[in-house]
Amino acid sequence: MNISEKQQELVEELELFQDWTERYEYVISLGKRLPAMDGDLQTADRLIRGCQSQVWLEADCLDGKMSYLADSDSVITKGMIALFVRVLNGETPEDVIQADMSFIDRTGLREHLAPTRANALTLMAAEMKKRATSALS
Amino acid sequence: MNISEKQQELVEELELFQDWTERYEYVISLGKRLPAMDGDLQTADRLIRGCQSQVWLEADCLDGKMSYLADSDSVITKGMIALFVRVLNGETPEDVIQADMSFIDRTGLREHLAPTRANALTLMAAEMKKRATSALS
Amino acid sequence: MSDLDPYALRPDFPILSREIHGKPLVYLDNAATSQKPFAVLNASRDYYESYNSNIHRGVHHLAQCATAGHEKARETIANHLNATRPEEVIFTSGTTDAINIVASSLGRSNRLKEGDEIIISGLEHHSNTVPWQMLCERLGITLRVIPVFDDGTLDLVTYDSMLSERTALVAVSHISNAFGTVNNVSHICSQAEKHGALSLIDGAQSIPHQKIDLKLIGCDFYVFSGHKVYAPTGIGVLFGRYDLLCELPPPRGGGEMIREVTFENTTYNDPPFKFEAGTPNIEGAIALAAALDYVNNLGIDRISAHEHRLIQKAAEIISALDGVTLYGPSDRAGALSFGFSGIHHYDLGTLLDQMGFALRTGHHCCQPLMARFGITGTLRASFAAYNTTEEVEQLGEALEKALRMLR
Amino acid sequence: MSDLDPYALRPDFPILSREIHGKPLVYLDNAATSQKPFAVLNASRDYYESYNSNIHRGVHHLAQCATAGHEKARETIANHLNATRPEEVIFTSGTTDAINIVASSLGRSNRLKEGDEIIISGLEHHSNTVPWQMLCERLGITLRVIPVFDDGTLDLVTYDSMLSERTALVAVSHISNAFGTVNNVSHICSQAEKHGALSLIDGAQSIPHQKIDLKLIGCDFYVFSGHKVYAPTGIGVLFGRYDLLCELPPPRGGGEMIREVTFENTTYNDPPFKFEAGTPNIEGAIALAAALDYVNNLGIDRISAHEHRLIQKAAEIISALDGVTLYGPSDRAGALSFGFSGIHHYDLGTLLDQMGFALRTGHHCCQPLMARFGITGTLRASFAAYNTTEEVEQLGEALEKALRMLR
Ligand SMILES: Cc1ncc(COP(=O)(O)O)c(C=O)c1O
Ligand SMILES: Cc1ncc(COP(=O)(O)O)c(C=O)c1O
Repeated sequence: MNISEKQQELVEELELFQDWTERYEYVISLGKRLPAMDGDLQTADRLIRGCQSQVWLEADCLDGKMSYLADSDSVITKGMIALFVRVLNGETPEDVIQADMSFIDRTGLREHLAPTRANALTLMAAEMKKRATSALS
Repeated sequence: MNISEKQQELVEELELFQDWTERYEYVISLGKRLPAMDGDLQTADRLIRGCQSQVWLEADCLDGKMSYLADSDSVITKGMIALFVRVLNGETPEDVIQADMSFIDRTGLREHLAPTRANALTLMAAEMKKRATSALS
Repeated sequence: MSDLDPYALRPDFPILSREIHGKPLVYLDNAATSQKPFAVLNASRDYYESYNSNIHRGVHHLAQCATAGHEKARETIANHLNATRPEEVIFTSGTTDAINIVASSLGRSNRLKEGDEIIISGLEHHSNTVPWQMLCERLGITLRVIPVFDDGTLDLVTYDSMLSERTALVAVSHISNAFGTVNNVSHICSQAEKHGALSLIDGAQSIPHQKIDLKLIGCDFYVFSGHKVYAPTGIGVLFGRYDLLCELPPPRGGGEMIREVTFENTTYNDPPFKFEAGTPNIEGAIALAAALDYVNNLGIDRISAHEHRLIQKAAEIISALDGVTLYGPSDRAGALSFGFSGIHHYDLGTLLDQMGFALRTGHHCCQPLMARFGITGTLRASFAAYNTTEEVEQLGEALEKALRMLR
Repeated sequence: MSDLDPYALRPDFPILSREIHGKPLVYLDNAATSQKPFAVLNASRDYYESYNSNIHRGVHHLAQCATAGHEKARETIANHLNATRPEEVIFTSGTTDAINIVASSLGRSNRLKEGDEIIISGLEHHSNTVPWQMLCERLGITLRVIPVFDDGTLDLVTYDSMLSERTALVAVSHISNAFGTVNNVSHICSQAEKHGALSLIDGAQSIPHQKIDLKLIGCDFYVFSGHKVYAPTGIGVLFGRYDLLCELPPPRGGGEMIREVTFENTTYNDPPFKFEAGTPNIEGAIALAAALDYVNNLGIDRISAHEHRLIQKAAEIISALDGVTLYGPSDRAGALSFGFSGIHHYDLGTLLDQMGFALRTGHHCCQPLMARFGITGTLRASFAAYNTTEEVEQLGEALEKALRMLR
């Protein structure tokens, strides 16, 4: 599956949920399942400061494929990051840089997303692309 | 006539006017008739600063009777001062000090008097009494 | 004294019938800002529909009505606070503005000199912290901080020992917005006075919840925001002792605050005008007076008692939840702060929002206090006259549901 | 462009149907403050009835709506002014507040040093005079004043020669509130820039009467009050060039304006928040945006043209009266100032008030300008979109009657 196919899959998965409770429970479960980042890695240079929650992002490029590791002190934020990680992990830096990350708008999540969270996601996507750019140079 | 008789006379005079135009015209005419104070006398120590207009007050005590001289750059203010001068001139300092100067409330003027003017009148009355007190000591 | 019936007064607040995400709004963010009753909204509206005009110096009727309304509002507020005279009430745009006015005026006075000390407490809002930090930095003055005990109360024994002839000012909140701690301000002020120091009480959180008697508090300055006591945003009050106001230099220049201006030399007006440069928030002043009238009609003591019942009930329900920590002492007022181990307050707040609850999460503009307790923030429920026991019970249920989802 | 029909918009302003002393109100005191249309009153009301909440950092729905409304207002204002970005718009409580913020921030920056000069003009309002006097006194800086010609215009040749590398700032009004003089602000700003000086334009009287394009004016700061442009009291704007706002130190401390607070060290937020300490006037910002929307719906150019016709007509009628002096140049905007020999403006204003006319009398917070012309004050008629030619004619008749009474 390429990036946009993975995005479409996620959109369809999330559309299955009718009410906000289930949708949030799903995001929370994604957050819980995303492996915790090693405490040592939670350093200032890996920190993306959100409004109220903190996000740490670590990226690597192995054999020309991006590999992201992320964590957050907020499990809901972490769940949403998990969506991004799932979509971008294993893709080439070029594909990551060109990816349209607005698929979140097509999930049922948007309407329940506080602007502060939405903002954090935008920052997150930008940061993930930045890491892909660094991997190229 | 004593002070309160003079006040009563003024109240009755002013009550004759039915509309504000006539009442103001009367006050203005009083203002015009009150003799202008000598320019030399318009000094800072004789100045009572009103909100927008200026009032100069000079007082003397001759043979135990108060004699006031007053002027203003506003003819309406001067007309109102004229009412006070008429009431207090020729009275003993003791009578001036004890005079109830709220008779203005009983004239039809009050309702047409801006609070700033009313305030100026209150200041004026206080100042006239102060001069009477000085005359005693 | 009959109990306050919140159901009887809820219809006064149009916003309370709103729905959020399809659920009835449960507004428990009153420490951030209160909702407004019709009495206040109508006072604002009536001002603009009947007598709006710029005040002072105006010879025409509307200017006189607006001036009278504005000065009447000052009187209402002075009476509400038991100030000595209306001229002690200065209109500001809020608590923060009021504190900055004092800081700026003191900074220009000859009351402060290098080596002096300003004392604040570890409970303070950033608004009662940063202006003093900035002033201290500019003037080479030291900022000292009254320590906070683990129960969220102030260590007043240490405070007493911190005071000396170097102390120029003590600035402390009456009630902590973060933890609901009620400080012993009359002690704090009288001790300050003994050492010749000035005192400023940040009343942002006490004005809505308690009877304020400035004579009993004994402070030199008392500040609050209208928007936290049922009045609009953009209006606040700085009370200052009259002789101090006469002595202190004006912090800002402009219209109204002057007596006479020439390019060579300008003389200033008397208080309160000396401290009110420019066209004031006339509407806001009038609406604030209407808000205090509203409070007094309900009865501030009845409001206090009602809120006390709510907060006690909330503490009882929430303390029974798994993994909870409640912050602050048990006799808190206005606000209840809490957290759950392993759960981010932001996540809880997000889920509660989905259920129609408005609570504040985070550091509540008290980062040093959060650092003191080793936390990044709390969840805070804060109360007003219109909140009900039912809402508190619903909050308990909503928290249980949200915790189930997050665990 | 069709002519503005004031009769069509008068019903938007509830106060205009009022009677004063039994006569219909003729409101010609718009330079002091404007009246408010329903569109503005409803925006305020709607805010409190639907989405009032404290802004920023709030996780709940109302806080998000209020934040969005507040920031949307900032955008509307930035667009109206043709600013480069919304972050250049700082909310203040008014023009005076905005000027004091700039003065205070500059005073704490390293942009000013002893021996520097600040230039203002002889036309300035006390609000654009006193803050600079106070700053000059504190910092040992010299205040210089652009002279005013007999026709009430500025002597810009002298201005050009006053500029030097010592000039730190030029602060001039766009339109004089006392005389209606329209200053050549783009010349003033570009000359200042050539000498490396900052420029501040006091737009209190231009925002209601003219299209404002900050790119054309070329100033570093532009300030105005909401209440003079159909918005409520207690809200104003400081526009500042973004890079300057980044560079300058924050003038006041409190919530919102910080990034991180510890007792040892505090870091500040980015503009605009760095300059907005404390809870802002959220309602005011939203209502101000509604007022600018209202103005733009009418069309600012149509308003300008309409007001120009009124002021020309008024000048024509009044100049025909016996013993009159008209102040200011013939192409004035917004306000018409005049006086009659041997007659006190206060007396005229008083009699006009009895006839239902609201005009301002006195020094209009421009005492140095009055001194320059050897007068204690003037009578000032000032205009808004809702004034009519009929009102101007009635003013002429009322003046004749009042003059007859006084002479
Ligand atoms: C030219 C000018 N500058 C400044 C001001 C002061 O505005 P505000 O009183 O709203 O702060 C005014 C208002 O009278 C004005 O006309
Ligand atoms: C204790 C305390 N002080 C100061 C403030 C600041 O008030 P404002 O933002 O209205 O200026 C607040 C409001 O959050 C507060 O709770």
